[in-house]
Amino acid sequence: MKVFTDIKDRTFVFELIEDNGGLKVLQEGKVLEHELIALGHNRYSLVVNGKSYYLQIIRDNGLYHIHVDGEYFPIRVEDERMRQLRELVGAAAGGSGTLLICAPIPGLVTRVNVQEGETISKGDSLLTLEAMKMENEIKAESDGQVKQIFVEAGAAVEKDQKLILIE
Amino acid sequence: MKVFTDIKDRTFVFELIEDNGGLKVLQEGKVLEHELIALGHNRYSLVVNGKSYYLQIIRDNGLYHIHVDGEYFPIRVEDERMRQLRELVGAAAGGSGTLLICAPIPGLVTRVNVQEGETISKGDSLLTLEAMKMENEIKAESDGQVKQIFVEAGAAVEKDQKLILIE
Amino acid sequence: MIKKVLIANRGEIALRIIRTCKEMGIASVAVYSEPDRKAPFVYHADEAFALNGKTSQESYLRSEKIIKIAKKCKADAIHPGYGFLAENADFAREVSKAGITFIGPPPEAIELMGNKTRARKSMIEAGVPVVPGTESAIKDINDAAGVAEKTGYPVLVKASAGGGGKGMRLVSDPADFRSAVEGAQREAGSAFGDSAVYIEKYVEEPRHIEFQILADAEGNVIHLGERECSIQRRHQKIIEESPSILLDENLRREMGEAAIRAASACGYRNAGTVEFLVDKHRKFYFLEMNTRLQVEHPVTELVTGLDLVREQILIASGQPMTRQSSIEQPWGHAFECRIYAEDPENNFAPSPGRIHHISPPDGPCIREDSGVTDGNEISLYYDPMISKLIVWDQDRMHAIRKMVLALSEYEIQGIHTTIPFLKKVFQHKRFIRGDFTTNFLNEETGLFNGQTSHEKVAALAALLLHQVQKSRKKLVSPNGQNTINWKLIHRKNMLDVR
Amino acid sequence: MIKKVLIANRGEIALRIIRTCKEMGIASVAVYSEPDRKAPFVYHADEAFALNGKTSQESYLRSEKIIKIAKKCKADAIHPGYGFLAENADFAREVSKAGITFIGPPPEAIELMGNKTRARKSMIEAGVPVVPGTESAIKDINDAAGVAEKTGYPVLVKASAGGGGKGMRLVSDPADFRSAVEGAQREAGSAFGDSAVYIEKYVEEPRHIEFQILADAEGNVIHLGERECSIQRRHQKIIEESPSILLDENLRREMGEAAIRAASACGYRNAGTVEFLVDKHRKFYFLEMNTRLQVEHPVTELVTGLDLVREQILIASGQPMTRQSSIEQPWGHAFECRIYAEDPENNFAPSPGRIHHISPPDGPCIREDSGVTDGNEISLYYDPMISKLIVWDQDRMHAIRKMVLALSEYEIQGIHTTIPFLKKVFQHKRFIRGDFTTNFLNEETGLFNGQTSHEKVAALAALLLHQVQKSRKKLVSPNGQNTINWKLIHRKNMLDVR
Repeated sequence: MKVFTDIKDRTFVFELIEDNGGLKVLQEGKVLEHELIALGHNRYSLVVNGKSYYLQIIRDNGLYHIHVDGEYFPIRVEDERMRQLRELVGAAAGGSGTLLICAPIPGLVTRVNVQEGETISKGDSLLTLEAMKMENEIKAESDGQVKQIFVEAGAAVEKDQKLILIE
Repeated sequence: MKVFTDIKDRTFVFELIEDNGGLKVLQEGKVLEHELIALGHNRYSLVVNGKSYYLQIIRDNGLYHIHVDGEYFPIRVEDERMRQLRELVGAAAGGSGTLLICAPIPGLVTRVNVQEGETISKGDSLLTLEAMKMENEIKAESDGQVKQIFVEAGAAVEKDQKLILIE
Repeated sequence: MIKKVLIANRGEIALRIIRTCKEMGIASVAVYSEPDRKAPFVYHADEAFALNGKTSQESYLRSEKIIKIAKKCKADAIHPGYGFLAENADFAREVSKAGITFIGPPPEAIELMGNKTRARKSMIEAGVPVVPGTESAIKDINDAAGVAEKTGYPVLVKASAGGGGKGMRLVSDPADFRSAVEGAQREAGSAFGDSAVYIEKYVEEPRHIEFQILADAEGNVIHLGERECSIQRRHQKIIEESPSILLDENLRREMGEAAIRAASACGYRNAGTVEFLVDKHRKFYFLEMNTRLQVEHPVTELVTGLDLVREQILIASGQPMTRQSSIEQPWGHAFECRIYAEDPENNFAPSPGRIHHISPPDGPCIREDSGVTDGNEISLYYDPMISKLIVWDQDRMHAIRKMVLALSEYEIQGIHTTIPFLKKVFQHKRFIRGDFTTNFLNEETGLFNGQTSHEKVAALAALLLHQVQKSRKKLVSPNGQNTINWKLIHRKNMLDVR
Repeated sequence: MIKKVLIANRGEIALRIIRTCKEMGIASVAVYSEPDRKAPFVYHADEAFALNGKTSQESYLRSEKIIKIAKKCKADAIHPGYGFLAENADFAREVSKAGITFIGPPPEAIELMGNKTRARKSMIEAGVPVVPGTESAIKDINDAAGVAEKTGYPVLVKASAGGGGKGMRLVSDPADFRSAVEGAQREAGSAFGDSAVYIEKYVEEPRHIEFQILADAEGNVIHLGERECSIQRRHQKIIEESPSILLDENLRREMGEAAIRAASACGYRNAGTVEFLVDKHRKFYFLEMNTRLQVEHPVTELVTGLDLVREQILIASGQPMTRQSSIEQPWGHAFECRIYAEDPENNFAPSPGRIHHISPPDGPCIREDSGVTDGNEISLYYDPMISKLIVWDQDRMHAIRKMVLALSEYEIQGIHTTIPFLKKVFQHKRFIRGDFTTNFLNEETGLFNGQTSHEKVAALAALLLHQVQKSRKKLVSPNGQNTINWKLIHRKNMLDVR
């Protein structure tokens, strides 16, 4: 079975083979001898072909968030079937044309910079969120039109709360 | 209600009074304004009349094991009735005459220094336990006679495992 | 001698001050807002009183509430830390009026240095170099050309009413001066409705270098060497070091003397910092004076062996300072990183949340000044700085390697932090060479992403954990910890997983 | 230059060595026994290989297994740490024979210093003072009286076959010498069947003071000042400091020179320690030489600014040492506490178990060299030392206060540790004055118990928690943390417990 791991725009492919009740992992044809041990508190010790690694792994929102040696990687793991399925669905959904913008962080809405019905271009500032004494601009990721605005200036919002619907 | 707290050979007495759904704590007639907040991992913040304390508290074996500022106190808490009850039972059991000695720590029995039937005096070495490269003598806490020995030299014992019965 | 200090601050600096108080046998009093009830500075203080309220405005900025508590608990001194009320002359005055010692400079010094124009004038009088230029708007273009000539090219022509670069011109060649001024005036006029412009020397390849000052009640002023703070993001320092690779003994002495003149000129007392810009010609210019303890004071502590909070308390008590002369030769080299609850992968967006687990690095010559611990909530109400990581080593090269190691070992779960970003800075060739200016992070935007050798192992770990979780056959060991279901995973050696 | 180091050790010292390797860009290889699989030194190393087995005999003492792994992973050096194989000359020889660099002294030096009689002879030849006395049993009582006279009273008469104080006599007055020897001979004869006795100078009020030595491949030998290690329990050092309060510049120079002679006499190379006893007359006597890194090396690191493991690796690589001259003036003052998993309330019984939560102190000038972390199991198989707490400050008084604070903030849950005991030592008047000998802990048995001001608050906390638990109405807050059932407890201010 092939399994795909995506780190942002890079992909590593592994091959898994059932082997005598265990699981053999290959990458580019080479066997990776491995041992993963849980240390509690989401900490793991991984030894691969004698090399030793210490990782913190938290699973959230379908991603594995991995910290290793002060570096951070969000990783998606998919087997071949899952990947094909997702690509099919993604392609189908691709043309649907509405984009819901949610709050990336909790904060206070200090300004709403657009109005319903307004035409916007990629990069336009839609809304300003204040958190921790810093202002954070929420910008348009693509051209479009503002269909609905769910918040007004002065509102406190939670993470992932709906802000604006773009068409 | 009077409550007794014993730290080894010292006792502090508190008085508890139901007060408007809350609980008033007095010591020597003085009210102790207090706020105890759990911080997780057995850690607590306690503020008493403005004084701030940080404690780690673990309950084990009927005792509260408290660490505060690098100091350690094992504490027993009893209300008046419990205390009277225990003193009655304790007095009754006092004369019974057998004492079971258990392993205070896990370890390896390196020597058994007495035999069944032997008469022993307080302070005699009964048995030697090795742990962490150190030898630890288990000594008799009172005079008596060895009634039964449950282990032999070379045995590995767990904490609280029965070692010797003294009569 | 001071007997009880109320700390009018929060977070790492409150805890930092409490620790020195404890060492000196001085009682410490914390005041705290609602979101901070569980913070270490509250439960490590000897006394703690609620300010109530959540925002800074409702709590740490309420001077009258703080002074009331200080009186009630009979504190004989207040330490303001940095930020909040630390550079508020009125607060310093109110504290003194209440008969309480303010651990900081006289209010007059705070006021003078808080006013850019007055400070600049006073520095010029004291013979401290400032960035040359006109102080007011240009009226006559010939006068202006004369000023530019005296200042020395390149010069900046800036709109008096300006901001954001509008109405600004950089002039390198005197021949371009006239047209540049006219252009700037036109642009300023249309942008701000005010066409006035002024002239300032353009500081080429500026570096931010500041001097730590101590001044006692008898008028003795010494400096403790410099800190270089050129690595900044959005004008916010994020990495500081001492000594600076740019300075030699001569320049250190010259700048140190200027810093002492600056402090003396405003009748300074207690700990303060004189900030300079240094250009590519090694010319230095007064920027401002911070009339309080700095965030980055630990690097000075490590290369001088002094505890600056202890010195502050000694000075405020009228006691002699530990040393009476300036530092000539720093002891080794120190770096500080500010660790923020921000997501460097997401344009440094704030990352509030609960810290599930925090485990700072330990080992030789690593210092962590932290304000948080397991279970603490990083709230939206305050500054996102959660701790400072400081390292020392015999020289700059070794200290850099030590910081890379320390950042690698630092574990924080539950929130995003700037640790991965900081590690990239410390591994950057230009940073390692010491070849940078205050524009470093703007120039090196590549730092914000990029790949590393650890990607592959992270991918493998995710894969293995995914397979285990998919199988839903987790073993729970007798001690309650999860262990991986080994049946699923090919292993070479069986281990007794305890 | 060395490229890959296998560390033939475990715990804090293995991690300590790994960290320096990482800073130097050298790959590190851990070898581990079964109980140590989850220890930090295993997962912080670049490579890790199982030794299998649980006891030291099955794992860390198996030299052939270790050398085999070193060959397999192509390590070009082995660092033995302290303990286990560190002072095993045969191991050092086998390592060299396998073409691998042994990071330590030549086997001949290990052997010489490992043999008390040979070492003593060699020290006398080198002009290093040893405890005076006869080296062999007394035959003629008149010769013996002559020796005693030369040695200087008081002297000890000791049974050659003896031990445990039997057949031992302390003689202060020459007039008592004859009867003392006869008495000792009688007692020795009946106790051991051998009446031979010998004479040794009685070291009055002995203090343990040792010198750190570095020696490079070219024969340069320097010392890095002294460490005082007089605070001992059952001949085990538990607190160490540098510098010693007993030494002045002259005595430091004199002892330092003797230490250098001692190292030179045995052809020493790499880091080593020459131990002395110093009596109340400030006379010093060679005790032994430890031919390895010491547990207490961090205090020297803090007052010299050197990384001793780095120096060891440089020397083993044939590189120059960082400094070529001995230390004359230490930088400030440093203390180390050894923290053991032992129960001081219960005669220091071992306290194995799982560490539920460990949180070392942070803040200025505190260093923790630890080998354990949350969830680790303290097993019965190895030494009970789990970490070392080290502090630095400008002088001894401030360093003592800092250690008290650091011990107070140190949190370890799940096992008993010696922290409460260590704190009592640091608060003891005699300790603070520096008025102690190696007998300090035997003389001050009152340290082992005693009451403090915190008892009352601990009692109150237990009471409050007891009432809450009795009510069994625990609230579980939305974030999953337990909060106290406030209905039960009288409160002054309502707090928003987040």
